[in-house]
Amino acid sequence: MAQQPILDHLYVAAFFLGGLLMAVGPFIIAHLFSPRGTRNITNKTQQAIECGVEPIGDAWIRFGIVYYLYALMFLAFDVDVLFLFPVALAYDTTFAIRDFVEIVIFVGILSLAIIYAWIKGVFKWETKSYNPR
Amino acid sequence: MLLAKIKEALSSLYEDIQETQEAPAADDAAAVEAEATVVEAAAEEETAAIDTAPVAADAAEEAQAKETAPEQEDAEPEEAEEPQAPPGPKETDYKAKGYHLDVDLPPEKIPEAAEILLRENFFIESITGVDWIDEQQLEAVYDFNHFDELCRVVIRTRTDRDNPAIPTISHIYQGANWHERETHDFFGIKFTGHPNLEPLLLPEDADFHPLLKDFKA
Amino acid sequence: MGNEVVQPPIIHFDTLDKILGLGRANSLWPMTFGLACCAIEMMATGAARFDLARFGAEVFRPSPRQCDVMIVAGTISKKMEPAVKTLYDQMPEPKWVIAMGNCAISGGPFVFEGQYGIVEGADKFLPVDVYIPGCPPRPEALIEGILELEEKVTGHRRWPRVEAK
Amino acid sequence: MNGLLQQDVNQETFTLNLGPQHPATHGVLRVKLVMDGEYIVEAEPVLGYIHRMHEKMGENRTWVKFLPNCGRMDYLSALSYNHGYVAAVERAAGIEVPERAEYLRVITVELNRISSHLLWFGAFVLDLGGFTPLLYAFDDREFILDLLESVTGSRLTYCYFRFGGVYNDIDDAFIAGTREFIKKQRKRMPMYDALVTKNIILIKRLKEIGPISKDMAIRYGATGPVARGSGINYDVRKNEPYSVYPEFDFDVPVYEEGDSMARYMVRMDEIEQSMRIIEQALDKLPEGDIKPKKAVKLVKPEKGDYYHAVEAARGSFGVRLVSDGTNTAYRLKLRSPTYSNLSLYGEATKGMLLPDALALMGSLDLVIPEIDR
Repeated sequence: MAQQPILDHLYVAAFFLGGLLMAVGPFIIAHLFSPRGTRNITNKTQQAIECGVEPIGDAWIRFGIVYYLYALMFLAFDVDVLFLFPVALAYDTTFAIRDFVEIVIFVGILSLAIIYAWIKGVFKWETKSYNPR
Repeated sequence: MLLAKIKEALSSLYEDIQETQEAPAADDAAAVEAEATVVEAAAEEETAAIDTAPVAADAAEEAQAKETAPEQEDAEPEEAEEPQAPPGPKETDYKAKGYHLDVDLPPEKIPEAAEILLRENFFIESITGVDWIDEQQLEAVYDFNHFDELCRVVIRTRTDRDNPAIPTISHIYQGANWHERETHDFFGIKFTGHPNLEPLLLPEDADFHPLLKDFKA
Repeated sequence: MGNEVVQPPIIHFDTLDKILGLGRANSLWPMTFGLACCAIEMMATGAARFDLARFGAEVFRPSPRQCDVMIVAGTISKKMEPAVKTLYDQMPEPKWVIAMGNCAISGGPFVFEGQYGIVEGADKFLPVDVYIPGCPPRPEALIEGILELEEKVTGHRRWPRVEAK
Repeated sequence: MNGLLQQDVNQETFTLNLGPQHPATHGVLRVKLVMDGEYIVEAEPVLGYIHRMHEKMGENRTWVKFLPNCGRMDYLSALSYNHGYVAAVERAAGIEVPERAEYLRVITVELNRISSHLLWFGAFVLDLGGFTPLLYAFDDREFILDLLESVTGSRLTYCYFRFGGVYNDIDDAFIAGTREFIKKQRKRMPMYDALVTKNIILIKRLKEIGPISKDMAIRYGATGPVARGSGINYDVRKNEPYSVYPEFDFDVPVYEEGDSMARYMVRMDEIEQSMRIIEQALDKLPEGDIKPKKAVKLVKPEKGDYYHAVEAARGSFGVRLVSDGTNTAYRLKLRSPTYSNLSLYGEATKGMLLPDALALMGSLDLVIPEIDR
């Protein structure tokens, strides 16, 4: 029975390798089989795509905090769902009520962030009025 | 009737032109105020229009009274010898021409005419450039029409071909902004006071004016 | 100009090229690049009745990075020419060009002495693979053009050719 | 936070090109957008990417040779442009048009208007994200294209009118096909109404979006469904009657709100009105020839300038021709409706969200070669 831990480790390593292969595989195949380089006339191949014309100005600028908050909220709930998977697996039938209450508290605290943002008006997108400079 | 109201409103622009008709043409006497120079330019331009080859639409040989002349007579007016009647807005026969009022103004009067028309809620239909190469003149034709009652007013103005300049009306009718840029593209008429008179339909660096009669590709 | 030979892939041999060619020919992704009247006929071809999806070419990608075929459908004006060149550059290899309509072939009805505004034909600056005449060409003509391109990619024609009886 | 959203522009703005090759512009229109995050500070349409010199060609082609050009300006409602040009030259040269030819012109123009509105409907809902209505609308449109192809010979760029009449007569198959189309379309419109017009997503995307006031329409010269969506009762067929339109009774849908939803509703109601006109025209179709007795060989209008406006699908299309008595035009000006409708885009989208600006652009129903001419 000494091999049992090694066998388990092998399982984990196999899964990890499979995942890695799935992720990196297409890039390797594409690199091997696709023609290298592309025909171009005014060698603008590397230029950022902006509907066929020269992009004006730079994209790295300071922008409104609102968009950052959107990203934060998504991240919060994304991680939240990540935790719900193991809880759902380990959902014990005898202590069902306890587990349920745990999940509700966990999700409740996180949704407080949403309520806070809602009150602050992050979700309201009205037309702004710009007086001509 | 809207036509009569607008005709009388536009004829008010001609008051100052009429004084110069009676007063001897002010030659180089120092003009007292800017109005006089405007008047002088208008008078010159009027006389130029009359004795040149008769252009049918705005040959003004009758008095300002309602022009009921049948169409042919309108086409080749005989050289009227009697004293020149003050040019004013002329009503044209809509069935034959497609517009109701034909107003021939000097370039400086265009913004005022546009203000009068905007007060009467006329909307701007289009601005057309015409290159009269044999008279060395560029003509700009402004079309105005009314939403509620059909009354198409055509305002013409002429500038000489060398440095054509007409004051802009894009601050009154913002729609004219593009029309003027396009007329500048095709004919080179500089609309003084226009916010950005770059080429609209032609490539950004275009310096040719394709619709001039002497344009070579 | 755009016809310098592109380096072949690291691994390439004959049967592999045939298999890849078959795959590429039957999944040509055109770029949404409608200029004028031919664009409406291109949309009609993509719609339900003439159904370009039967030949695998109904996915019209807006971004040049994800498309294989640039269907030049309409008149190329001198102001639009640099944009067309940029879009052609940004398309990854293997890429093809279909000149759809008389304007893209030779300037079409807008060529007259003293014309100052259009480029007379896409092949003045693009390596064109298939020409589809017509003003605008009927949707069936565009489908025939796609089949012509498939024959050029795979080397043989899978669909029957239309014979005039 | 509330103050943050309404503050003036203090963080950097960036310039975005809604460029010549963009699915939402339905052609090669470029809009230079100065953006403050998701909001538009300033939008400036750049034209000229498909300028095809129609007016220059008007000056070096005879009156008859310019006819094919009319079908290539606005290829969605090309017959209205044929009608505008031909009627202008007829007014200038004083050519009479037989009664039956006028009826044929009205029938084909109204069919063309329905096909143009159907394509606009499909493309507009495609802009807002719905793909299926485009396939339905194109399917209906193919029905009309077959009918018009049997009479005019082409699907899109028609050249059907001649000076003094039309060049081909309609047969019973066309009349039966048209009636059958109208019956089928009348069953189809309630489905569009239920599935798309009453769809909460579409209403949320279009209500109060892109308001165009009556005063803005006057200052920019917007006509057609864009003006009728802002409460302006202006339809060239009613205000400036031409051809045989006075003999039909149809009403002009006008909505007061002036937002994208109003413009959408105006066009959807106009499809029904056009069908009414076609039915009345088919019932009252007179017999007689479709071309003047003495064929119009040489067109030589009198010296002077003439103007004629028609109601195209997008607004009042006007032709101003200055003729110097020869058989080619001295100057031919084509007043394009979408050119004026689009000129208010800069002022209408100030401070708007980008997706709303695209909904507004779709509701203006643009055909770019008609703007650039």
